[in-house]
Formats: sequence, structure tokens, C-alpha cells
Amino acid sequence: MNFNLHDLVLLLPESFLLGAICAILFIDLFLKPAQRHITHWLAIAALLGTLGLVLIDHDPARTAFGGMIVHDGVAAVLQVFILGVTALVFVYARSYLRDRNLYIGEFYLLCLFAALGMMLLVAAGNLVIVYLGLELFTLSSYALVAMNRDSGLSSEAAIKYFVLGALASGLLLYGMSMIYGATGSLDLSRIHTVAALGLGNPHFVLLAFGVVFLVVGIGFKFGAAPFHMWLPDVYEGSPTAVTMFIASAPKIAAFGMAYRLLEGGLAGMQPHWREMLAVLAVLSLGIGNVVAIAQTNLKRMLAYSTISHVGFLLLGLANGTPSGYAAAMFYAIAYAIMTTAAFGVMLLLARAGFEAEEIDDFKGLNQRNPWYAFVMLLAMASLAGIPPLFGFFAKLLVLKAALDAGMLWLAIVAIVFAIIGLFYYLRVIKVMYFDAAVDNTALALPADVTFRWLLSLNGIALLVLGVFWGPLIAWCYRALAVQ
Amino acid sequence: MITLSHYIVLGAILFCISVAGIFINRKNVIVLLMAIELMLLAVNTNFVAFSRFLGDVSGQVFVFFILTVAAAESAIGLAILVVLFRNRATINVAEIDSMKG
Amino acid sequence: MSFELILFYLFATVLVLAALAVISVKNSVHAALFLVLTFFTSAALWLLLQAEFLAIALVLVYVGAVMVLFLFVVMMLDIKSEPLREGFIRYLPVGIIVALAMLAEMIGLIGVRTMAITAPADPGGASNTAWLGNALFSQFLLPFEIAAVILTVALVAAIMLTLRRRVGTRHQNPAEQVAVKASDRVRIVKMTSVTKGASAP
Amino acid sequence: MSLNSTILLIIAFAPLAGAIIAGFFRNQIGRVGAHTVTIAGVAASCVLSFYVLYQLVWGGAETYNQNLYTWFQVGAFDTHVGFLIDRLTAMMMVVVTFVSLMVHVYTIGYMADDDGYQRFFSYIALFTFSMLMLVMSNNFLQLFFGWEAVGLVSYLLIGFWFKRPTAIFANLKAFMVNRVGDFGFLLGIAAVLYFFHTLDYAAVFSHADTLQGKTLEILGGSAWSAATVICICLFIGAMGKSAQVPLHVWLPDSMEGPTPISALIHAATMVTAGIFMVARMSPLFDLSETALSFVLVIGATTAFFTGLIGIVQNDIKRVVAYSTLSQLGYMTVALGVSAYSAAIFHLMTHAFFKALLFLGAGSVIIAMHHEQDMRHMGGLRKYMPITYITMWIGTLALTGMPGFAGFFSKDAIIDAVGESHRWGSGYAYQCVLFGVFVTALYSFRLLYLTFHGEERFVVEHGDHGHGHDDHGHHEPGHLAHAPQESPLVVTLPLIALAIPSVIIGALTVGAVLHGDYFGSAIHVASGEGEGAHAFAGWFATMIAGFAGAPFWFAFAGFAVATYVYLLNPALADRVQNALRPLWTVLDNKYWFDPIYQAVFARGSVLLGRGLWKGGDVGVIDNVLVDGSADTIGRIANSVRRLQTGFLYHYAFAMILGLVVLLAGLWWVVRV
Amino acid sequence: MQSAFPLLTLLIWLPIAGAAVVLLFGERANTARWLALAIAVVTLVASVPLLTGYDAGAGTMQFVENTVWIGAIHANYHLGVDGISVALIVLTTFVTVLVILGAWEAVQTRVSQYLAAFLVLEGVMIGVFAAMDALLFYVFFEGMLIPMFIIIGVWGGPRRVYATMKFFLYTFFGSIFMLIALIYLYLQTNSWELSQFAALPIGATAQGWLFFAFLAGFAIKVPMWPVHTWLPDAHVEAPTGGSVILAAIMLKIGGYGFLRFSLPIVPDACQQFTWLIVVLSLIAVIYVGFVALVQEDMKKLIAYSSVSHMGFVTLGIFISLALMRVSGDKDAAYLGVSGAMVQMVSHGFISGAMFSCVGVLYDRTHSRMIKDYGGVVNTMPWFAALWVLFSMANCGLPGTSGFVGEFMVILASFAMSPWVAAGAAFTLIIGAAYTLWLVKRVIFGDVANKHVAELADIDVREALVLGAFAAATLLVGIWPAPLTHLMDASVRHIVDQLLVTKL
Repeated sequence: MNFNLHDLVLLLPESFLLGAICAILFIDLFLKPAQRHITHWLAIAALLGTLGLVLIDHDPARTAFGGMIVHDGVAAVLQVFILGVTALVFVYARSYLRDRNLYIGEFYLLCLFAALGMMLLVAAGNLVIVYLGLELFTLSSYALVAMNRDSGLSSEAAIKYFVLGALASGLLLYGMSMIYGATGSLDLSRIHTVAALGLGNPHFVLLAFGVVFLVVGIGFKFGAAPFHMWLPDVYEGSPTAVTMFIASAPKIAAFGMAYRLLEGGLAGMQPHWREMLAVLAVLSLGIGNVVAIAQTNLKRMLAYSTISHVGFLLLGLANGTPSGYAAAMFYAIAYAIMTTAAFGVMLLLARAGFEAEEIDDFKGLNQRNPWYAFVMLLAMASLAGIPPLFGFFAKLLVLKAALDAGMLWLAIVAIVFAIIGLFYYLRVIKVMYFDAAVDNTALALPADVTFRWLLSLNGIALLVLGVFWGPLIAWCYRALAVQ
Repeated sequence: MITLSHYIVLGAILFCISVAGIFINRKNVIVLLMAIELMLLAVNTNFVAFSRFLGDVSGQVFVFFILTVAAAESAIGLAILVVLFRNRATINVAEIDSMKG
Repeated sequence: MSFELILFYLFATVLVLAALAVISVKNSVHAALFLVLTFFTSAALWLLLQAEFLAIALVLVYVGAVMVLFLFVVMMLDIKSEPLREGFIRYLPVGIIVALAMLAEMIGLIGVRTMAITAPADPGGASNTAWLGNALFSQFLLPFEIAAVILTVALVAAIMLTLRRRVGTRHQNPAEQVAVKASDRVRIVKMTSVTKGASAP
Repeated sequence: MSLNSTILLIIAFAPLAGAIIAGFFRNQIGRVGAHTVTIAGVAASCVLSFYVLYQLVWGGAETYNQNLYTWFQVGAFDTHVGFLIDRLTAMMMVVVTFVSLMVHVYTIGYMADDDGYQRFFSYIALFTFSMLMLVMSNNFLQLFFGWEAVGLVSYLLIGFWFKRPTAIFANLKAFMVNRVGDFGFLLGIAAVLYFFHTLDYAAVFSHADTLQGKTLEILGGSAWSAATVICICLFIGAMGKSAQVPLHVWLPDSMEGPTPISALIHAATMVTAGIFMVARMSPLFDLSETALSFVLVIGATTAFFTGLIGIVQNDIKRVVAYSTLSQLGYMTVALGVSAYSAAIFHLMTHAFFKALLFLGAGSVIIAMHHEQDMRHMGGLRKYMPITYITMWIGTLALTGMPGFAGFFSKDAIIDAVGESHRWGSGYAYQCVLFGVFVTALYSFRLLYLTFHGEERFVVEHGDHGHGHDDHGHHEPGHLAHAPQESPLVVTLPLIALAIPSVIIGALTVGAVLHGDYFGSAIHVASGEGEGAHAFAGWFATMIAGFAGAPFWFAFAGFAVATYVYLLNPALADRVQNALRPLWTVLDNKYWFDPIYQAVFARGSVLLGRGLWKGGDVGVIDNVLVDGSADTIGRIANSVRRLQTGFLYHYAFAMILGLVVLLAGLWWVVRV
Repeated sequence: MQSAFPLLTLLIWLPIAGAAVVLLFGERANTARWLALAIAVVTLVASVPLLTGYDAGAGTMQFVENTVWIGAIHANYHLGVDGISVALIVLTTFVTVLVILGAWEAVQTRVSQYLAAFLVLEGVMIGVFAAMDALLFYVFFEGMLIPMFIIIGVWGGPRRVYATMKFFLYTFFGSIFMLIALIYLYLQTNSWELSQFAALPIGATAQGWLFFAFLAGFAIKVPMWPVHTWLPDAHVEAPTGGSVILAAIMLKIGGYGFLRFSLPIVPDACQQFTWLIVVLSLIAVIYVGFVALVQEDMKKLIAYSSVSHMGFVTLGIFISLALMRVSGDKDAAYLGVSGAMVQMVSHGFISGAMFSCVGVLYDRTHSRMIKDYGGVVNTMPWFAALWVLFSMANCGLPGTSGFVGEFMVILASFAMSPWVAAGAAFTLIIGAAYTLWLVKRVIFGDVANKHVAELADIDVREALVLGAFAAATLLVGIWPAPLTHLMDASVRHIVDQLLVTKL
């Protein structure tokens, strides 16, 4: 193969981001702590610049580096939201980090690296890129989780995350090796061709065997039960800012990874992985929703809520049709936006020496600050899937996809658990609105105006997108060429 | 003659040992990391074997990347371990359970 | 049974035994050393597969770097191994059963018989290293760059996690020492002269 | 020539206007204003009703049947509010407005010192409106409307003294029992609609024949004649309103209301609505022998057995109330033998003399300072002569003294029953005949205990420390000052009612019973009932009456009463002791009340509580709703424990998941 | 046929936008009150053209607005009203004004939020009645939950958390099954149009499933026995306004849903399961009537009575199938459905009024327990008069609106079976029993305690609220023809379609 400029042009957003990271890495070295806001804004600028580049990317050619990178519509959509959500995280996280002496350049760098990894992951056309993108992003997140070096919980979370993550990578790799053995290639389009043979493939069983490991790896990244065990601990243990990051963008990336592997590579094996995903989906819905009820820590509760949402997402994914993928993609994006809003409010409430992470910390928020209580309400209701909020339509699309694929029973299981899940979201609303505040003073808001405005916008978006989600789903449909 | 199955079975055995090592191990975290290294070794063996028997180079290239990443991973893992030890004065897996439920 | 096969079984046996030892010995230093042994035997097996470059890389990278790092950490943390044993025996049967079940499933599913093929005679034609290198810098250029980024991340992360400027410890800053000016050391204070008598009216 | 719609509207709505003004502007118009507007309204109604009657009987006016407005129209069904004015209606209108007018006037005196004066006038005017709507209706819907509206006013008026626990118990009971009747009534209406597809009287009656041969499956397999079902259902309504056994229990209790109400509603008008209704439905009832037999038996039972209770009552109003029950039974009996005109005739005469009796009783009560127990009365004739005389007239009319109003109507009923061959008529005949005896017995007992004999009350002269206005705070039988004749507003209505009680029977018997007064308004198809023997004029009938069995039964009653209660009062107690078991039965009114109380009232409460605590709270809420929530909570807590916090468990879970998935694949591939 | 002026859009969004205004500028409680009142009144006025402009003779959808909402899944912003919707929308705007007026002094904390919640509810409920697109309907349908959840939870009684959770989970539970049904239908028709759903032929089994899915959604909302237990709790704990809206309008949505969804979309299943609904409806009438009898809490009593009365709605709606298809009695079917509709509107007035009455008492003494009252008439004569009026309406006295619907339904049900009619007519007895016993214990009698002795009669504002309810109750009772005329053509339109099987 020949190296050509065309490939680089296609890779421009990623390259730009990498360059920007290097620049920031360098600049940050010379900044005093008081000047950290330069890093902050530079990082945001880098993300937004990359985002712009992704958006203006109209190159008709879809692949680069001999199929290593696939820049199709899906990649574009996912990258846009990964970058956007990461930028949002930066804005939300600043005051929290500053209060805890965690306002360091590494946070931005690692997040940027992770974003880069995710960008690559969702655009991967080759198992190698999948693996490397994944590792780039997971290694960064391990470090992020452990970022608060003085916190025992943080390091405990990090070690759990790390060991299990490494195990999952190992399983994923093992699967990849089997697929490689069965198809003789690491290129996803080649694998796709072989897998499409179905039973005509002499190494069919081997391929199916590899798929199992791949599914496990994907399940781990999503946090689907029974590969979800790391998730609550990591959510709880990480600094809230990091939790927010881990909870949001990586779900989009995980969808991208699943999409690349399952659809891009193994579409032919859909009858097999569909069943597996269904099992994972049911387990996730069950465990996520049920255990969340028993939580008192909001972060932990949101972790279980994530698990349940992953169940929903997998339901869309299992369908294996373009509209199913579109539904799952929409779901992942919606989830990321909702969850940033929820964590955003947590960050807003947190002050130096006070983590607003127990559900009881939200007592009487409505008296203390009605607006942000309302934002949290929107986030919770949206996560719960109550119309007319954004989250509902995500669920709607997934259910539609599931029914379309004839998975009526799964859909029913999903909604039954959704009802159970409703309870704990409502409990948060209950605490904010119905309970009396411990101290009735008005909430001391952080001075960060950008943060407050963006968070408000984020909350409103849940409502507005609930009504005008047409363009977004249209975009998803276009990306996946759903008729 | 050595066939492909020899290597794959060997990989499978290694893999299972490492898996067993991870979840029967209640000792220190370092051994867990070592078990993971074993798992990667199993994967690598698979890749190398497949590469050889398929006559395709990409498998070996993959191994190359895996080795690289594994090194990076170890570095981060051990760094986390050090932080953990500083905070908790232990790396005993059985004692690291302050978050649960 | 060919010589190669004998070698294979020999190394494989050592490999498996060493691997078992890694996960079962008491002392983590010993475990690390057994791990080194598994790497060595693996490298040998890879040589049998004519993957010389990777075999060497494995030894160099793992044994030379990663394992040293492991040992360094093990020794630095200085962990007493005694209390860490409890529960091991109790959970061993479950562990063995699950591991064996998995092994059975895996071997069953892999379909050993379909892979009873022998290697093609001559891969690539050139040396393994050249073969690999060609691929690495053409087809796999992009992953190669990404791998570099990953290493950077590891660097950043490791430094962030472990580098700490201890408060209270004294350390020199040569740049500051060089850049020091006289005015930084001595401050000349102008004072009005005071007479004794003036104070007592 | 036809009737003028405007006149009819004024008749119906003038009392309503009075009611609204008196009700809403009671503070503005004051007491005088209240009775002025309502009396003006009712008087206008009354006068115009007479005019309408005149026009119909002598003016040659045709039956008026027009709709006022459409109540609702759905698909092909339409219901209207409208008037059907024929001679039956006209007679009812006259009776209602006349008695009502009398009661209005009477009330001025009776309620003079009551706080709820305006309210009372508002209510009775409203009642007049409702009753007029009932009788003037040209369809079942409006009939039901009036039916329930009079029930409402009755409810409000029985509970007029809402501070009295007994009053508010009684009004609830009255409403409830009536509702049981209405339950049947409404079903009857539904059946009518089902079979005729209309609720209009004219349309229904003209197609009544089509009902023949139609059946309705009520209980698996058994087909009931449609007419029977309709009629029995409708009659159940009449049983409630006209207080027939076993739905009679509310009427005695309704005496808790002020006396004018007892006269107007619970004697003269409302309770006769059932009789009116059945008469109005005569085209339907005549289609079903079964239903008429049912009516007959119920009526006869009521006539005799409730009369018996009257003998042992001591409350003056209750005696009259049981008398009313008994008389309603007579009317019902008449209906049962298809003597509809006799029933209506008796209804009319009864309205006058029973209103008279009640108002007379009220007059006595005023005099006795709201003491109602006859055991504390006696010898009142010298204090209140007008009341005394009018009461005598009323009693004679009630007992069927030949020549008095009641005689003609009652005799006609007894004759009709005697001549009937309908199933149950034998039993009914016995009942009505002995009923006459009983009627005389309690009626004269009442007279003697109240007006004759010695005074059984004490007048506490000079004891002004108590304050003389708070009636009821005295010991029973102790009066603040001597009883005296009631004022003119009270006595005038008594006199005005006494006159028709004497003459109305003689005047109208020919036309109503033997002439063609009702024309097509009442329909008799079965050939039963009146007109069997020739009529030779009222005087001849009166003379013949002295020879009839009823007269001698009545005389026997009179004689016994005179002997026991006037001449030999001590005998009364001895008789009571001698007939102790019978007395107990009667005193407890056949235990209807306690049984109803236990079975229906308490039973419903127990059932309700059982369903609530057992069903709603126990099963649905605790087990299903909260139970499932709790279960989920428990599951949550146990599943939660799986998340142990130990890394190796986490890894184990992952591996287990992998093993399971692999096993699944194994399964799929092997199969 | 697009409407020239987007009146429905205005009616939906005006209150919702108004809610935002109230929240923004309602810092001071009085400002909030006047603002909210003004908005509600404007909405009420704006709903008048709906009444006057509606061509009742046509029975078709009018004031139609249709634009693409979410093109990707063929969802449209499709609004339109027929006679049934018009009646319910006007009921909504009417009751909301009264609720806002009624809460003038009762609510003193977070006034602007309270009022805003009601305004949002108003808009959303109007949306429910106007939506012709199933997805839009569903969104509005569920959109009610959060405001109501907040209303009960924040301004409710001591067990408000339990009650509001129960309310929310219950209703959500039901409606989500309906969602599945809607999605299924969408997949079959590739459209969310109700008219398309109605035109779709569906097999017997599928109809059965869909029927139960719809049943789950609407039966809980109505609520039917045995899924009614959320209602007493919700009512008891809700603030007065919440109870009023809940009883007066939200329950109607269940009945409305049956008419809009169950009947046209799965007529054959409806026919198959008519017996079930009839039995459940009669249980609601009788069983719940008995339960209402023994309640100790006034609001709970009225709540149970609501359940009992809503039994007539379901009964009237579902007998139509038996009547159309088995006995072929078209007119009775019209009568039944019309009766159900009239009953819905009338129950809106009566239950709203009854809850307002309890609110009036509660504002004064802060007790809803029957035993804490007695002899209220002595101190509050005007109030007592109104209470008695509403009670009478509640037990279906002719001349009040409560009679009309029950009368029509009982009459219609006789055509199906005398026994059904008898069961329904039993309400005459039991309804009177629990209502009048309540009246007896609360209103009549001597002054029971010093709290009652201190009661002051209703003021002008309360008189206005209750008077408006009373006027509406009497108007419909005395002359229901305008109401039935408004809905007649639409009812016939719906019922006529039942003859066509979809198998």
C-alpha cells in the first residue's frame, strides 16, 4: 500500500487533536497553578476545534490507511458527541477540581488522550485500531480514576477498574485472536466478508467462539451485567468530575466499538451475538434497576442506573438492523447528555470539603435553589424515561427496534424493569422537592458562570430535545442509512 | 509434527490458568497483575501461532502492539498499586472492599 | 515424534508448570521469578514458530523491563506474605472446577481437529524481522503511532500518580540558586535615626 | 280548544320562583317577604290549576300534551321535558296546589318562631314545584325527575331541624328507603325504553299492546313477561314512594319533620305519587295479571298491618302517619284490582282529610308546646274548639262515615276488591275489611286521648325562671302555660280543609267513579274494577253505606275505642297486658326497623369494612402493590450483597458470565 | 383540512408558556396568583371559540393542525378535536380557572411553583384531548405525571410521598404497556396516526394483546377495580387543587382513551372481553360503593365514590360493543357511550366541587376526618347548602348533572342485560348511602366541637368557585341537550365503526 496525503486529510480531526494535546502538554509544563485556566480553555478549544473539523469533514472517501480507519457517518456522529460531551465535562469539572487541589494539567491531558482514543475506537476499521484505541482510552481512564492520590477510595476504585479492565482486555484479545485465526485477517471488512459466509465458513465454530469473547469485552466496556461489577465501585470511588467523564463519553465510544466489531466485522454472526446480547441486556436491566433501589449514594445509584441503561442499549444493538443501531446510538448519545446533566448538578452542589454524592445531600434542594433542582429533576425524569423528556424517546426507539426484531418478550422485560427503575429516580426527585432542607440557606453557587449557563442549557436540552429530537434521530438514521 | 492445535490448546491452558489465578487469588494485587500478563501471553501465543500457520504477518504485528501496550499497562497498573499502597498500606485483595453493595 | 515436537512438549510443560506456580506460590517475588520463566519458555516456543523478533522482544521487553518493574514494586512495597494465604484452599476447588469447565468448553469449541494443520514452509521469504518491519511501517503505520501515544499516556499517568513534591522536604533548585541576586539575599532598610533623649519628654 | 301553555308554565314555575326568591334572598326579604312570595306563587298555581280543571271538565279543552324542550337527544332516542295535562293531571294539580296553599298559610302560624322560617317556605314551595313537575309530566324521565325531586325536598324537610339527631337519622332513612324503590323504578323505566324505544307516555301507551308476548330472560331459562317485569319494577318505585310494606319504614320516622310537612308531603301529596304513577301507567299494568296481583297483595298487607301499629302508638303524629300508611295501602289495593279511578278518588279525598288531620295534630302540638305524646294530653277540646271540631270531621272522613269524603272512596275500594277475582283478592278483601275496624279504632283512640278525658298535663304557672320559649326543655307533660286555640293562620286552613273533607266525596263521586271523568287518562283493559254495578247518585250510595259491612266494621271500631279509651280508660292497660305478645309485636312494628338496621345498615358497613380492609387494603394494596414493592426491595438488598467489594468476586462473576455464554454457544453449536 | 388559526396549539402552549412566566415573575405570591389566574382565564376564553366554532353536526375532526414532528419515525404534530374532545377541553379550561382561584389562600408556600404546575398540567391535558397522533398523545399522556407528582408530593398531606410514588408508579406501569402496543401498531402501519391504526386489520390474537395493553394503560387511569387503590391515597394526600384536577380531568383521560384507542383499534377484542369490563365496572360500582361507605376520611370517601362513578364510564363505553354486535341495538349503543361521556363531564364538575368543598373545610380546620365535624350547617349555612347540592348530584339526583350520565348508561345497559342494568342501578342505593351518610355526619347535627363552632362561612372567592361548579352541575342536569348534541355526531361516528370487524 501507498501512503498518501489523502489518508492524512481524512485523519485530520484526530491529527489535530493529537497535535493539540502535545501542545497543551508542553504549554502546561510552563504554567503556574494559578494559570491553569489557560490549560482549561486550551483543552476546550482543542476539543471544539476537533469537533469543527469532524463536522466539516466532507471527504467522500470513507477509509484511510488501507481500511484502518473508517470515517463514515457513524464515526462522525459519535465523534462529535464524544468531543462535545468531553468539553462539557471540562466546563463542569473546573470548580470541583479547583476546590480539591485536583486542578492539574494532567486531568485535561488524560481526558484528551481518552477522547482521542475514543475517536479512534469509533472510527476503527481494523482490530488493531480497536484494541489500541480502546487501550488509549482505558489506560487514560485508569489514571484518571486514581487521580485523587490521597483518597483511599479513589485508588481502590482504580485498582479494581484496572485489574478487571485488564482482564477484559485479555478476554477481548483472546477473542480477537480466535477471529484472526478463523478469518485470517484483522481487517474488519475482510472479517465481515468471511463472517458473512455463515455456516459455509469452515472455521465457523471458531469464529463463534471468538465472538463470545468479543461480546464479553464489549459487555465489560459498557458495564453490562455480569461484567458490570467494576462500575459501581469506580463511579463511587472516582472524583465526581472523573465519574462524570467515565459515565458519559465512554458509553458513546462503547457503542462505537460494539458497532464496529459486531456490525462492521461480525454482522454475519448476528444470530449468535444477538442471543448473547439479549442475555446481557436482561441481566443488566434486572440487576441495574433492582440494586439501584437499595442505594443511598447517588453516584452509586447512577452507576446501577447506567447498568440498566446499558441493558436498554444492548436491546437496540441486539436487533442488528440499521434502525436498531440507530436506536442504540441515539440511546448512547441521549444517555451521555442526560448523565452529564445529573453529574453536573452534583458538581454544582459540591463544595470544598463537601461531596454532594449522598442522595440525602439533595434534601430540600428545591427550597434552596429551584432552578437547579429543576435541572436535576429533568435529568432524573429523563433518565427514567418519562415523556416528554429526551430519555423517553431514546427508550422509545429501542423498544421499537426490539419489537421490530420480534423481541416482544425482551421489550416487556425491559419495560417492567424500567418501571422498577422509576422508583429510584423518583426518590431523588422526592428528596429534592418533598423533603425539608437540612439547612435552608440559599445554595452557594460556584462563581463559574460558564458552568452554570451550560448546565442550565444542558438541563433545558433534555426538555427541548424531548420535543425536537427529530434532527438528531434524522442524523443518526442518515449515518446508518436507515430508509 | 507440531500442529496449530498444539499451540492453540497450549494457549487455552495458559488462558485458563491465568483466569483461575485471577479469581482464586486472595493474595496481593501484584499476583493478579502477573496473572493478567499470563493471559496476554496466551493471547500472544495464539496470535503468533495463527500468524505462522496462516502465513500472515498481521498477527505478529498485533503481538508487537500487545507487548507495547502491556508494558504501558503495567506501568500504569503498578503506579496505581503504589498509590493504593500509600493510601491503604496494603495491597491485600481481601482487604480492599470499602466499596461494595 | 519429531525433535521439534519434543521441544514443544518440553517447553510447553515447563511453561504450564511455571504458570501454575505463578498463581500459587506464596511469595510474590517467587511468583515474579516463575513468571520470568514462563516468558522464557514462551519465547522458546515462539522461536519454534519462527517468530524470532517477537521472541526476542518478549524477553527484552518483558523480562528486561516489565518484570523488573514488577520486582521493583514488590520489593518496594515490602509486603508480608503470611496473612495473605487464608481462603486460598477454601476457594481452590471452585476455582479449579470453573477453570476446568472453561478449558473443556474452550477446547471443545475451538475444534482442535480442524486445526490439525501444519505450518506452511516458508513465511514471507525474508527474515521474520524484515517481514514484520515491512508490515509495521507500511500497513500498520497508524497503529504504530497510536502505540506511541499510548506510551506517552503511560508516562503522563505514571508521573501524575507517583511523582509527588513532598511538602516540608528540602530540595535544591539550581536554577533559582544561579539566578539569585544580591538584592534577594540582603535587604537594606532605611531607618530614621533614633535618639534616646527624644523619646523621653 | 286547547290549554294555554303559558298558564301551565306559570302553574309549574310560580312556586319555583317563590322558592328561589325565598331561598336565596332570605335575608333581604325577611320573614314576611318569604311567605308572601311563596304563598303568592302557590296561590297563583292553585287558582290556575282550578282554571285548568275547569277548562278540561267544563270548558271542553282537549288533553294537552306538548314538550317544552328537548332534554337530550342521542341517536334516535330523545327525551323531553313537557306537560301532559288531562283530567287525571288536573285533579292532581288541584289537590297538590290546594293542599300546598293551605299548608303554606298554616305554616305562617306553625313556624312563627322558628329560625329557619324563610328556608322552610322556600322548601315547601320547591316541593310544590317538584310535585307539579311529577304530575304534569308527559314522559317517564320527567316523572322520575319529579319523583326524585320530591324525595329531595322530603329529605330536606324531614331533616329541617337538623340539630336533632333523630331528624337527620330519619331523613337519611327516608331517602335511602326511597332510593331502594327508585332502584326498581329506574329499572322499570329502562325496561320501558328497551321495549318501546321511547319514554313518552303517549307513545308508550299507544303501543302498549306490542308488549304482549314479549319476554325477558331474567334468570337462566325462565322467561318473564315483559309487562310483568316492567310493572313490578315500576311498582317497586311506587312502594318506596308510597311507603308500602316492606319499604314503609321511613314514613313513621319522617314525622320528625315539622308538622306542615307531614301534612303536605307525607300524607297528602308526595306519598301518593306512587298511586298516581301506577294509575298513570294503567295501560301497562293492565297487561300483567301477575304484577297487579303483586300490587294487590302488597297493598292489602300494608293496609291492614300498618294500621294495627297505629293502635299502639302514643305519638299523635305517628298515629296519623300509620293511618296514612294504611290508607296508602287501600289505594294500592284499589290499583291491584284495576280500580284505578277508585284509587285516585281515594287519593284525592285522603289528601284533604289527612292533611286536615295532620294540621289538626300540628295545631294540638303548638298548643302543647311541641309535646307530641298523647299520654300527656287529654281534655283539650275545651281549650281549642276549632281544632277539635275539624279533627272530628277529619276522623269521620277517615273512618268512612257515610256521607263524608272518605266514605265514598273507601267503600268503592272495598267494593271493588270484593268483586275482584284476581289472585290475592280474597286475602285483600279480608285485609281491607278488618282494616276499616282498625282505622276506626286508632282514629277514635286518638281523638279520645287528645281531646277527651282528663287532662294529663300540668301547667306550671309562675315558673318563669325557665324562660318560656324554649320548648322541649320541660319535663314531659309540664307546660309553661295553658294550651290555647291556635291563631287564625292555623285554624283557617283547618276549616278550609274540613269543608272538602265533608263534601268532596259526595260532589265528585258520580263523575269520578261512575262517570267518564278520566276518559282515556286511565285505561282498564281487563274488565276488572269499578262500574260493575249501577250508580244511583251519591245520596243513595250514602244511605246504602249504612247497610254495608264496612260501616259496621267501622262502627265496631268506634265502639271499642269509645269503651276502652273514653269510658273505661283503665281497661286500656289491662287489655294491653292481656295481649302483651301482640302488643309487643305491634309496639316494635314487626321489628322491621331493627332488622333493617342490623341487616342493611350494619351489614353494609360491615361488608364495606370487610371489602375495604380485606380487599382493597389487605389484598390489593398490601399484597399486590406494596407487597411487590417490598419484594423488589428485598431482592434489591439481597442482590446487592453479591456486590461484595472483593476484586476476586468481581472477576469470578465475569468469568462465570463467560463460561455461561460459552456453554450457551456450545449448546447452540452442538444442536 | 387544516385549521386557519392554530387554536389548539394556542390552547396547549399558552398555559405552558404561562407557567414559565409565572415561575419567572411570580416571586411574590400575589403576583403569581394574579398572573396564573389571568393566564387561566385567557385560556378559558380562548377555548370558547372551540365551542362556538365547532360544527357539531359533522362529527369529524375539526380545528385540525398537522405538521411533521419527527420525520424519521413518521410522527406528526397532528391535532384535532371532535365533539368529545371539545367537551373535555372546555371542562379542563373551566376547572383549571376554578382550581387556581380555589388555591388562592390555601397554598402559601412556593406559590408560583404550585400554580405553574397546574398551568403545565392544563396545557398537557388539553394536548391529550387534542392529539390525533398516537405518539403525541402518549407524550402528553405521560407528561401529566411529573407535574402531578410534584403537586401531590410538595403540597400534599403527611403520607404524600407514599401516595405520590404510588400514583406515579401505578400510572406509569399501566401506560408503558400501552406504549408497547402503540409501537406495535406503528410498526404495522408505519405511522402514528390514530386513523391509520383504526383502519388497520388486526388478527384476533394480536387484538387480544393490544386490548390488554390499552386496558392496562387506561384502566389504571380511570381507575377501574382492582387497579384503583392509588386513587384514594393520591386524593387524600393531594392538596385540594390536585384532587380536583385529578378527579375532574385526569381520570377522564382513561375513559377518553378507551374511546379513542380501544374501541376503534381493537373492536373485536373489545367485544370478546366486554364481559370482563362489564364485570369490573359493576364491581367498581358496587364493591367500591361499599368501601366508600365505611371511609373515615372525607377525601377518601369521595375518591372511592369517584371510582364508583367512573365505573359507569367504562360500562357505558363497553356495552356499546355488545349492543352493536350482539343485540344490534344501535340507539342503545349511542346512548351508552353518550352516557359515559356525559358522566365524565358531569363527574368533572361534581367531584371537582366535592373536593373543593372538602378543601374549604380543610383550610379552616386542617382536618379531613369525618369525626372531626358535625353540624357544619350551623356555622356555614351557604356552604352547607352547596355541599348538599353537590352531594345530591353525587348520588345522581335528577336535575343535577350526576343523574344524566348514570341514567343514560343504566338505560342503555338494560338493553344488554337487565342484570347489568340492575347492578349499575344499585348505585342509586349505595351512592346515596355513602354520600348522604357523609352529609349527615358532617353537615347536619348540632355543632360537634369548638372547631366547628369557629367556622366562618365561605367568602366571596370560595362562593365563586363553588357557585361556578354548582351552576355547571345544574345546567347540565337540567338541560343536557347542548352537551349531548355537541358529542352526538362524534359518538355516532365512533360507535358506527364498531360494526366493522377488523379480523
